Amino acid sequence: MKKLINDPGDVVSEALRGMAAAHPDRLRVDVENRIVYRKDAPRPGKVGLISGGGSGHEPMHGGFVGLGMLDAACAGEVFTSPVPDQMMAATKAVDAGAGVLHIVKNYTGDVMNFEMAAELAAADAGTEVLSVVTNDDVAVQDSLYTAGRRGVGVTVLLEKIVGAAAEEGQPLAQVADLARRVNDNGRSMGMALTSCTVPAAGKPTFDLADNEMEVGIGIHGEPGRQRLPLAPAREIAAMLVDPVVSDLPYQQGDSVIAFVNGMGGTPLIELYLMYNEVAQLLDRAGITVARSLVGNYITSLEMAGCSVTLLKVDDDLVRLWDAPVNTPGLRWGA
Amino acid sequence: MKKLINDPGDVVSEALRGMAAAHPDRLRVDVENRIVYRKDAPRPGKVGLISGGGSGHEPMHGGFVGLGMLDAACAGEVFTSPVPDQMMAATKAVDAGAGVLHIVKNYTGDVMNFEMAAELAAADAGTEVLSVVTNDDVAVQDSLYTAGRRGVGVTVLLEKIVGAAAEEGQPLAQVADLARRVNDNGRSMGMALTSCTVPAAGKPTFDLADNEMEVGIGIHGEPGRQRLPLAPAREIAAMLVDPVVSDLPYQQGDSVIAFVNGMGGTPLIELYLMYNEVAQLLDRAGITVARSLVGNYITSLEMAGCSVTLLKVDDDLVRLWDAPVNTPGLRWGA
Amino acid sequence: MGVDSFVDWLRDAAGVLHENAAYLTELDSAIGDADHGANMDRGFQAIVAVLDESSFDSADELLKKAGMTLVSKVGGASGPLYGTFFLRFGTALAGADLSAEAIGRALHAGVEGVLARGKAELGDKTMYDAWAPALEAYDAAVAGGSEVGPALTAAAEAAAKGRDATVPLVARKGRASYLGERSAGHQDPGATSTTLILESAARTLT
Amino acid sequence: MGVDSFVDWLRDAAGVLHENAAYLTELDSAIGDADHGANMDRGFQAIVAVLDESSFDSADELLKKAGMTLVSKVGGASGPLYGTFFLRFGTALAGADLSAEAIGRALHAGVEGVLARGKAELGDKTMYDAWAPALEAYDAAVAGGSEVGPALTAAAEAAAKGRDATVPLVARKGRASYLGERSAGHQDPGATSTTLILESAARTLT
Ligand SMILES: Nc1ncnc2c1ncn2[C@@H]1O[C@H](COP(=O)(O)OP(=O)(O)O)[C@@H](O)[C@H]1O
Ligand SMILES: Nc1ncnc2c1ncn2[C@@H]1O[C@H](COP(=O)(O)OP(=O)(O)O)[C@@H](O)[C@H]1O
Ligand SMILES: [Mg+2]
Ligand SMILES: [Mg+2]
Ligand SMILES: [Mg+2]
Ligand SMILES: [Mg+2]
Repeated sequence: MKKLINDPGDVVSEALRGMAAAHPDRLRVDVENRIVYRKDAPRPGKVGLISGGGSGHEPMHGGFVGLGMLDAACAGEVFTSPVPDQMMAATKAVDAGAGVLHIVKNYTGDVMNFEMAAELAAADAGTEVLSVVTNDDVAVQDSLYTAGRRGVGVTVLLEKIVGAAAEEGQPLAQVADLARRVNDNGRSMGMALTSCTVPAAGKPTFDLADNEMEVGIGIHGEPGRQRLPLAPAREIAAMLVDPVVSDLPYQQGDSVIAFVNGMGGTPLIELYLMYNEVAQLLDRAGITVARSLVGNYITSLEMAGCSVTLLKVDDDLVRLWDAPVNTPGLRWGA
Repeated sequence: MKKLINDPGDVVSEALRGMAAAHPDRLRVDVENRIVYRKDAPRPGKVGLISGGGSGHEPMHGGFVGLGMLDAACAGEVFTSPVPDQMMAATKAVDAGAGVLHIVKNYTGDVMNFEMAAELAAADAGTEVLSVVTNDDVAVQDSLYTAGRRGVGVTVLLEKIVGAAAEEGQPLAQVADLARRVNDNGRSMGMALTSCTVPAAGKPTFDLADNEMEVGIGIHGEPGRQRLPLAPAREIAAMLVDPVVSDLPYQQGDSVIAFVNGMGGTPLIELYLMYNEVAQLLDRAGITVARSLVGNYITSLEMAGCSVTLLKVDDDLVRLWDAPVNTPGLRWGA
Repeated sequence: MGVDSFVDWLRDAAGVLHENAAYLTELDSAIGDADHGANMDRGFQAIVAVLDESSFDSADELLKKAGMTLVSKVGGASGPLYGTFFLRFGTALAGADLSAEAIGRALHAGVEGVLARGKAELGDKTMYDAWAPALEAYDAAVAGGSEVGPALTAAAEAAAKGRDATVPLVARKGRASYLGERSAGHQDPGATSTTLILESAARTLT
Repeated sequence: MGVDSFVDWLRDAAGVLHENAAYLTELDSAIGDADHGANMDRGFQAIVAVLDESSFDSADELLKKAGMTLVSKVGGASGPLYGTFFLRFGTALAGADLSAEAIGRALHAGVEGVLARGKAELGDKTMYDAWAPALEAYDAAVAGGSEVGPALTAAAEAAAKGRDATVPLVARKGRASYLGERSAGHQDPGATSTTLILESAARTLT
């Protein structure tokens, strides 16, 4: 296992210490409880936004804490959802009387832990907590025969857009509605060229031959839906864009935020190359790219690969997307 | 070779097309000549800042084009410096009468090509061109027996700081002096856990066993000064920080910008973990971190590894560092 | 059998899960995210730390504390599921004697907690595929007059069969369900850890 | 010998460099950045494209154009170095006959261009370590009465020896110098391409 780490058991807390040291101006990090707070949280009158999940997806979620995005993020072990205690502590800390929204990616563990936290928080302090679950991954059939679709790339876009709404003082119910609207209008699909290695496991989660790739992967190093022969970027782009477009479906004349995300081990030059392919496919389908995002935002440790996320937007969503944000992972207008 | 590419010969131009598509608001890309321009260049009265180099280091340099940083960046083939024609074209295009500064990393090829371009540009259009060469890599002895130290991480910090000075209207000579001052006060050292693969070569530049690392590498997939057994992050941090600190030397009471850079294939969680180690070492040495930067900024394709750069700063440099910047790769205050 | 037997169980289970951590993670690599071994190990080591520091007057207090510890320390799917199991198992034992029948009722309460949280059905390729036959075997053994020890041995044997029977199944719950047909041919990690915990119970709760 | 011979040379060299691109890149992987083969191939293919489109009245025009093409298309260290070589080689041939002596003077002018740009010294483990003995051998052959062809053959043989002699050297110029002592034991890519180009000249400039 080749990683810049010390003891595999210390990866998460040491990385959090590094975040704290690197961003003292914007973040306050409770290393013991593994919670990253916006430095000036709680913000009077503002709905508190909390997310969290396993570590290994950096910058998500801790890197999205700050003005115009999250108030707190709970970090679990690598690929393991955080525990209710963290979510409760974060919920209490960011509640300024306007209630708290939990942004949860749809994984059994995340959902169950956040559910327990919401139950406990409601019983305990009387904090009003709403939850929204993201489930945008079209690689998974949403049916009785699965745990439902995974929450992937849309989570990033949602945290930004909903963060802007909370920042401008929208009330909890409205913020939660917006979050659901964003989730409903977003779809994603990912692929991997290589596996990642969970530090505590010490070896790659799966083996891929030099001429193979996994299509329909999630963000936890889990194998995908299909193992296919390696293909040129142009074909890979189609394998990701086509199922996304036809699922919602996105139609001619639609406006979208187009997001090409790296899984952690793929360099930016390849992501821009992929974006070139994606933009051409959307152009041919008559779909307008209102805004774009290209980079490593929701990763799977050092996995090589990428995902494509589309979010159908109207003027209101674009306005919220463009609103100032100041987090370690996303920043503009501030 | 596992990459998200089509034909290896098209990687650079297709990635540039992707950049153009992703950042139409800020960039204008001459794909034919492989030049990334700030959309509103030339800026009347402003010194034009140009850099360039081989591709494969993204976001450097094209990702650093925009308000408060570069006016243009010339992209060469992967790891191959661009050619004088590109630099001349860029020089002419960004010259608004205040002259142009070439920011060149110290590699034989880069230096020779930029030299030819400066000669030709001066002869041709009468544009006043000054050059500054970055050479901050302490892994290389600066002596008659080498091509001199390589330009690495300091280049990023320099482009930001000098970009701010140019943006506020400082004249060419002063901007060039500032650039030399930044270079003189910066030092870097890098290491790799894995090799990268040049697309046209199709296989890794060097082989490393599972229990080995290269220390003292550059950013072109070249092997380093030493091959050593894999070590914990704590020891690696010391191997990078100690030679950097003792070279300038940085002393107790000094204020620095501390920059932990990923080589492209190392995920952010590890970079933050490394930053934690680096911050502790600096703290113990009595060196104050005025500002920090953690992420993939000057990369070597998909190489796993990192580099540490320190830049000694005074209030003036910190002010210029904090000034607004709006590029795809670095953005704040705008 | 008193509170000490349950302490023994938890310590023994912690040891077994620690030894099998790499194995459980390997199973989870094939159809999940390669953390089940680390998760179980972290949780049960935390229980051991609690046992080292505190003493418990009653089995129900002990087991509730174990459940809360799992909920607080594990995360993922297994944390709330095993946490809820031990919480409800302990709660059901409050004020009860530790007869085979009472323990059977508590096991049922625990597994109902697993179902309430996870909503799994038989054949979904989850830990429930080990719990369900284990409960049945336990009940049958007690109905046939067995004491706790032999009943738990029967339960553990049935759990092992249930665990083995997860191999050909296509997962319909949890992370493995994302794999669709590709999940067939692999043994469920959670059913494996459940079996280890029940085998440990059979060794210690006598 | 006229302009056609030089066209033949450039085409032949382009073919040889194309065939050896992977080899040159492999040499550059060991002590450089794995692009020398791609660089030379790209540059000479660009020359071939020029030759396919234009015709040239004189060798000097042809060679200057070749030099400019390399400067414009290659980049890296080898672009300016080989570009300057051909530019100065062509310039020196302007108005000259194509005698062995004139070609010798032009070769010297070209290599002086390489030195002016790269400031290499003998033994620095660069292409100059092939050029220098090649010039010497060429001069000696011409002094001994050889025609262009045999003199170039002698030059190519000397270049090959110079190339081989780079193996044990510690690099002091270019990218390989970063490796310090680790650069010893590897053949210099640029000295290798220089030798290929001179061997091609010996085959075609007769
Ligand atoms: N809905 C569910 N009901 C019961 N058990 C489940 C459910 N979802 C997952 N499991 C069990 O959890 C195990 C995985 O646990 P673990 O790897 O620790 O968590 P995660 O899947 O969050 O990484 C699976 O092998 C399965 O037995
Ligand atoms: N200063 C120099 N003088 C002469 N030749 C040099 C010099 N620096 C490098 N070279 C030659 O250039 C070759 C490398 O060329 P190439 O790989 O194309 O460029 P780069 O080093 O920029 O990647 C070396 O093998 C060496 O022969
Ligand atoms: Mg997990
Ligand atoms: Mg090169
Ligand atoms: Mg798991
Ligand atoms: Mg090279």
